[in-house]
Amino acid sequence: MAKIELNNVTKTYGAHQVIKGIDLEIRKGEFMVFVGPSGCGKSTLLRLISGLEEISTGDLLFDGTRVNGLVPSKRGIAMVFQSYALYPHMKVYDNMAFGLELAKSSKDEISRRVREAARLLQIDHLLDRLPKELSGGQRQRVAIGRAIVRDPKVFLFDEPLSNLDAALRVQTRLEIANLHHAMKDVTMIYVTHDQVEAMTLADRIAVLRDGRLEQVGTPAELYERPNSLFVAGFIGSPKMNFLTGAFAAAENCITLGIRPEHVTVTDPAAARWSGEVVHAEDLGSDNYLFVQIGADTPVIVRQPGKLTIPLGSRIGLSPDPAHIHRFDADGTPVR
Amino acid sequence: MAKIELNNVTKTYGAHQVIKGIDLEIRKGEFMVFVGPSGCGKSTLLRLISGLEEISTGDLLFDGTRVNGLVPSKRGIAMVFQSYALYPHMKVYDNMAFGLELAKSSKDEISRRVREAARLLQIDHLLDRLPKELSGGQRQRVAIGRAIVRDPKVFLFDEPLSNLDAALRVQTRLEIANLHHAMKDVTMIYVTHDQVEAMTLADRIAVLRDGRLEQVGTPAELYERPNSLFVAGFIGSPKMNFLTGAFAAAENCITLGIRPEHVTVTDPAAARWSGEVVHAEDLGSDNYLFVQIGADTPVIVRQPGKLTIPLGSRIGLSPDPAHIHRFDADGTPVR
Amino acid sequence: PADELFYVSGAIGNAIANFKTLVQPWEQATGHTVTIVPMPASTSDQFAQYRLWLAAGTADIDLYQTDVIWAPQLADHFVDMAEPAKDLVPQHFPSIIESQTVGGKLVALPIFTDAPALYYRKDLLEKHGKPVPTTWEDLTETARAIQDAERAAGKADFWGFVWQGNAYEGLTCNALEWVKSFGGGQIVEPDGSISINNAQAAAALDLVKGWVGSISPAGVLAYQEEEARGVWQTGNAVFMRNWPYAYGLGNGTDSAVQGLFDVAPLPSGGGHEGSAATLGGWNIAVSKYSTKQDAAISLALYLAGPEAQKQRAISESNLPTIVALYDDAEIAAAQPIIPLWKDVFTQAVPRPSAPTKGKYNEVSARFWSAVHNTLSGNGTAAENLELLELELSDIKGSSW
Amino acid sequence: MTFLPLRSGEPSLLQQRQRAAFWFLAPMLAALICVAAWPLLRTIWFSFTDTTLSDLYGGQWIGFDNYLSMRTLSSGRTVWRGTLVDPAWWNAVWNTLRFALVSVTLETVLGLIVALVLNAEFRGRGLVRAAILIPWAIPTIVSAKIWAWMLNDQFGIINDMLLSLDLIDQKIAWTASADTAMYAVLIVDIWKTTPFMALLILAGLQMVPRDIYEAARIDGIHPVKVFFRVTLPLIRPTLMVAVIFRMLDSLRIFDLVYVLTPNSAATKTMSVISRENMVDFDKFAYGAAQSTLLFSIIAIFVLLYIWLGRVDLTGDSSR
Amino acid sequence: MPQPIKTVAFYALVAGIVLFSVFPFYYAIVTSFATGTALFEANYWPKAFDLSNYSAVLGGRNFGRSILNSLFIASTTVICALFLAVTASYALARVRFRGRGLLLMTILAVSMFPQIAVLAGLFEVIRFLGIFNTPWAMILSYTIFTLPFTVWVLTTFMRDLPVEIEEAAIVDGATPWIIITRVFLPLLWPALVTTGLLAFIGAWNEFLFALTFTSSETTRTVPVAIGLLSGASQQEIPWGPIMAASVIVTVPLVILVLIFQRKIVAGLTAGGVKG
Ligand SMILES: Nc1ncnc2c1ncn2[C@@H]1O[C@H](COP(=O)(O)OP(=O)(O)OP(=O)(O)O)[C@@H](O)[C@H]1O
Ligand SMILES: Nc1ncnc2c1ncn2[C@@H]1O[C@H](COP(=O)(O)OP(=O)(O)OP(=O)(O)O)[C@@H](O)[C@H]1O
Ligand SMILES: [Mg+2]
Ligand SMILES: [Mg+2]
Repeated sequence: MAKIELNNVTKTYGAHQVIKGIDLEIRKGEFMVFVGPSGCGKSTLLRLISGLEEISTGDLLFDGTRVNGLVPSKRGIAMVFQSYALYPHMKVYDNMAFGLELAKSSKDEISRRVREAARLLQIDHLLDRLPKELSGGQRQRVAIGRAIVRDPKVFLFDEPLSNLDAALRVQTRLEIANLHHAMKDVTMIYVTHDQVEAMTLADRIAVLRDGRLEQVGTPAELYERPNSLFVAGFIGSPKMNFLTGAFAAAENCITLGIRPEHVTVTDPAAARWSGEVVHAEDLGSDNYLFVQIGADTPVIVRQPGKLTIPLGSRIGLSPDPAHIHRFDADGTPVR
Repeated sequence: MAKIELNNVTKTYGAHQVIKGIDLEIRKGEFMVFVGPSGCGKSTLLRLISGLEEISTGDLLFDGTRVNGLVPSKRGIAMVFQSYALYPHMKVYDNMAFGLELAKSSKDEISRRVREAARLLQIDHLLDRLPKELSGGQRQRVAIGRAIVRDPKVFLFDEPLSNLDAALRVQTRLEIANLHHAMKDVTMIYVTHDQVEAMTLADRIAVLRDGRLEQVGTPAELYERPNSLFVAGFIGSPKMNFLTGAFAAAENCITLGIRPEHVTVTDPAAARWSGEVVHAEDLGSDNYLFVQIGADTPVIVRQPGKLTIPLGSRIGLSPDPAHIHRFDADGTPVR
Repeated sequence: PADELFYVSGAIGNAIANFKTLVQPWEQATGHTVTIVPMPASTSDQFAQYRLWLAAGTADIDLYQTDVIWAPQLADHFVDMAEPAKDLVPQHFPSIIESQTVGGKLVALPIFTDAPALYYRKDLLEKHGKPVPTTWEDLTETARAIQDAERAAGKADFWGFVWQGNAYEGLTCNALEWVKSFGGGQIVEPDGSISINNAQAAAALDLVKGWVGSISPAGVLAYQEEEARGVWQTGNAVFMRNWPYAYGLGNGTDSAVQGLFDVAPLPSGGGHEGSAATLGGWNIAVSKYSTKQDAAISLALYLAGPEAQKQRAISESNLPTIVALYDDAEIAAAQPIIPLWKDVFTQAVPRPSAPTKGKYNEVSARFWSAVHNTLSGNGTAAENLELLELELSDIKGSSW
Repeated sequence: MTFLPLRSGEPSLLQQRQRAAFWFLAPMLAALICVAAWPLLRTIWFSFTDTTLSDLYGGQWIGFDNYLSMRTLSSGRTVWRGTLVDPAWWNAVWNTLRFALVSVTLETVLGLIVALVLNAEFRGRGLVRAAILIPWAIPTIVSAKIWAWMLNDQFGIINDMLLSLDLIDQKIAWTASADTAMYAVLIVDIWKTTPFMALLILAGLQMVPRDIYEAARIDGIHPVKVFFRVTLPLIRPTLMVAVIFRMLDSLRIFDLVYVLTPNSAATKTMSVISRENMVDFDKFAYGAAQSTLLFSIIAIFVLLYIWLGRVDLTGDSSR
Repeated sequence: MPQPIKTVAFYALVAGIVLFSVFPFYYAIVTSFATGTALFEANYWPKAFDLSNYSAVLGGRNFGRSILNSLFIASTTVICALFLAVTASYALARVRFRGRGLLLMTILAVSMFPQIAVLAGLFEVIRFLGIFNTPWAMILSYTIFTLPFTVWVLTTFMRDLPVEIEEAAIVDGATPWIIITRVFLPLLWPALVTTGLLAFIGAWNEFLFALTFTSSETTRTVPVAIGLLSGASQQEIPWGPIMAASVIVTVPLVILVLIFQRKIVAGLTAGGVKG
């Protein structure tokens, strides 16, 4: 169960409107990811859905029933907090088992589920520690563990993986994906700032900007057909290159966007643009070349494999015409 | 100034040895990144260098002088804490200004530096807020800001960007890199779990594993010539593929490693390995194909561009022979 | 040289305010000045305080106003007044002087005195045709009869007799009156012998025990003066045993018994002739540690003398200790109750503080405990008195 | 206390902090030694002498006689003397312990309830907080007298209320009867000191991190369970300290009994009897011995409590 | 339970608590307006607003002076106690050294003697220091009961503050003194206000020391001044004036509570650290 609808929801802190009217439908069993710049209201929105904050105006519906006033525990949700919110006086085991005890699960059942989750998150050797004896990543895993043992109808995750190392992150991400696949009915709402997480986990992504919804769609939609300059710039890492002025005018638009992976390095003579390599970043698997072609900022080009082009050399750049994004003065795409 | 040497440093919590003898020299002006799995002791090591924890045994030298007992404030350091550690009762401005005030800087000077840092981190509109009125990412930026206004000889960063969104992350990363370039003498020690940060920022990376140093070297060294199976698996995202059994035996080793970007998709007939595509992840810029070729886990292959291969199809995989890593039974590379 | 004296005294009524006027003639005559250090009215607070100051040999205070029972206990710290006051002493009630004399040493000079009386409702006695009782047995009868009649008439909270039954010094006073007026002695006789364990004393207590819950509320065992007055002054009792202060207050305009009562000496009982009224009152003593003893002695003599006592009687209704003042016309005019009390005084009995010396408080505590136990039903009077005798001889040891 | 030995050169962080700690503790210790050490030691010394208040400096050392001494009479009978065989003392000990146990228990429970109420957000909370503190703010002497008046059997308002509510059919002599005297003292003490408990606990409640309550709300944990499993453990240190100080106070209870039921054997406590001996009965040394015993009894109770309640004195296990 | 019933039950509880706490005080107020025989009647409402008791108290000798004395003594006591206790509790709560438990017990032991038992010795000390009959006698002697209490309470609260915040301050170059004053104090408001209020009231209401260590009317404190109220005779208890005086001395405390209780707020440490 659990289709979630938000109708013109707003939230105001004091004089400060943080959520500025959001309409969104999250389908039953969907994996919805919220992304957006820091401070745009992702956590707040999550807290509104959880019932921890009261909605200032607008309606929140779970399966068609208005739940604005319903207490969190009656909404059938589990939540991972950005600040972890672990019980400081309880051992890791008890932190995870606490919510289950209520549900009158048997001791064995509780122990089984806690240990399973702990194994999954590689914290089984920490079950006897207090939160303050844990590293940052370990605390975060305890917080995740606490949510997943409870097996609810709606999962709310607020940046659950931000303190984990790459390997663990991939692994936990896969576990969350598996969880989602295994429990088809469970709706998941997930806040992240990690592109990979967003792209790989989401059924749909909602991009927030300053308390408003900017675009909602599948990862591919957002990536390929961003609805605005903002979304284009926000989705994808490294960021899409934006060119204005003459570069854009040549394509009949105000801003021209091209992703780093859609630019190929060619011979300066044959290329549409050319410039000097001013900076390079070597990620091992890829290289990012920063090429100054006369625009405001260098164009970033992704170059697979080893860096072969020395800094300072002049190179030519050819954008892939199929992947050029064109935007109006007001940031809307020209199609 | 500030060359930092650690000689056989250990740290024990109760009966529990967390840092198990580390020898490391961090050069003056160097950008050193600590990576390692969650709980391996990165934060602890950073805290030992800062002087917040006492070293159990071993020596810590700053510029050749033993500083084991020196108080943190005399070490000329600034630190960003993994848990932010903001002063909850102080406005953002005061949080950032506190260290300067203690150092008796002039009011104007303080205001100038705080505002500059705030602008840099895009928190200038938040200077009047209390930490509890900030989003997670905003808090993190305040914590960073507090460190950088102080302009010390050694910067210690503990996962400073983990709660930031992609755009801000890239930007702050660049700012930190710039800071590093601008202040050639400032030594920076940076803990992260983000591959990109580690690879792009570091002069050298130190890989920790369970309280021990696994390998220290430049990003390229670690990426290309990992000293152990562990490092090979840890550096790079997605992770290097490891194959054992017959696959490895063919290369005269116990474990064969090949990174996802060094495998190309070919016709099954002509390929060295072949298998079924069991899962795919579309990141927009790339695709990760998970191909089951009969090993314990699927082989991950990075495919630039749009996904063109449907799930379930059989494909051939050709590893780039130049990039095959071979390891012994004990995890050491065979060269 | 002009000395500045410090005189410590419990703050009662306007005494402190009037003190300036009171000592003015003396100040003018001698050129000395005196500053009063007021103390809380609670006598036990005062006593503790004075003890500590005196034990520490404080020179800050020159004169102490002392309760009638303290003299023997603090005797060591005070100057002997026998010689300086040899002219003044004969004018006082001898019993009061005696109470302040310890081993031949006159510890303090009396400045005013106090004694309880029986308050009765004229109107009710008249209404029910009863005389003022002169024996405790009569009182019991009369109280019961009137109480029953009044309750039947609808005053459910009406009681026969209220007194002070709380376990405190006041109970020692009450009980001493019963015992003494029953011919049971005065606990410890002036020669130091312990006399309390006798049949008359037991008979007295047995009679009183019969009052509790019948003619006196059960709560009387927690009453001090004010509680008793409360019941009385709201018109809810026929008889009350109390000190003179209740007279003026009972005649206040808002009092339910205004003009309806009178006082008489306390009754006697057990066939014994002669009633008893426990002697209260205050005295002035000069500290041995005072550096201005001459001036202090002079002040003490003045305050204990007729002039000051008369003024006190007039302005504060304090009962004089000088016999002649009871016949003083000015006093009688200003404070009509003072002559009323003259009768009471002829029956006054001192508490055994002089013979028991420093152990008086303990003796008194044992006594009131024994009485309180008896009245609240813990053991019979005879048992408790026998036990008390044992305890007292323990305390006494070889001598007081 | 021992600080780690200082090594040569610059002091380390720990050493610097220990040095600071020393200077922070020094003034407090100096103040305490100044006001407390001499009086305490002096009283203990007095308890081994035959000092009286009339002659503070002339006491002779008599060893343990004030506590216990044995004398053989000429008849051959041995008698024991001293506080330790004084039935009045043991009666007082028993009264005090009973009183302390009941009052501290009830005050803790009531204090918790009141603190929880005050911790909730509602309009007029400030006023209610001030109102709650009124009983504590009235001087004990005065409040004891107010209650004595209210508990008066004849014109007391309590009996009046109970009568008009038909809860009793006869006026109760609260403070007079040995059966109810202890209740009377308890009622007043609870009324008076519950605010102390409540306020301290309230401060403890306010220091509990808020976000974990959110986690508990999400988990749907019943408020009662949250209270016992989350709130209570987190305020335990505060509660323990509050209880220790209440225990200390209730074991030394004096004013209230002194004013309300000064000489009733049913309520006479250790402090009252010790004062009685020191001041009223001129057995200063004997009273000092009783004070010293009282001190030891309190010390034993506090130690027991700290041990049984596993009060974390050093805080090492919580950091 | 449905929400409205819960709300009603809650407010009923609040009302019950307030009633129980305030009724005796209310009764004191009622009594303070009564005189004469009216005192001996159980009245639920004031019969008349007769202010004569108040004028008797306030017009009496030095009552105002006593209030000022008490204010001075209680505030100074609290300030000194808080100052000593805050620094000491920092040392006890946050610095590791051996013997902390023992030290805490020793501090506690100071409060274990009955007041009367230390009176004689303390009197000697006071006279030795030459502060008899000055406010300092009270201020000094009150540390006997305020200091152990404040030290203990503040120590427990100080322990609960997040370590990370202190560490951040250390890195920022803060000395322990700065950490206490600039970082911890603001976070300890609930504890400070609470202990401060409790200690203030304790000092404000203390009777025995105040009585013993003063010997002139101008140095006396409020409880002694109330003790000095008396009827026209030894036996009469001046109920009306005592009640009026109690009301007068309780009101400043209530105002004090109203002012300071705002500082007893939750969530002071919120937002500082995560975990
Ligand atoms: N106070 C403590 N008491 C006991 N163990 C501790 C304490 N602090 C940390 N540890 C343990 O020491 C190990 C190293 O912790 P540390 O915080 O250095 O890890 P980390 O590498 O920073 O991990 P992360 O990436 O998750 O932050 C962890 O296993 C942790 O549980
Ligand atoms: N209690 C509060 N009072 C006032 N403003 C607040 C409060 N909590 C949050 N805000 C503001 O609301 C905005 C949205 O906050 P929110 O925590 O939802 O951001 P977010 O999208 O989760 O950011 P991040 O990615 O950094 O966690 C921010 O600008 C924040 O400063
Ligand atoms: Mg957030
Ligand atoms: Mg860490």
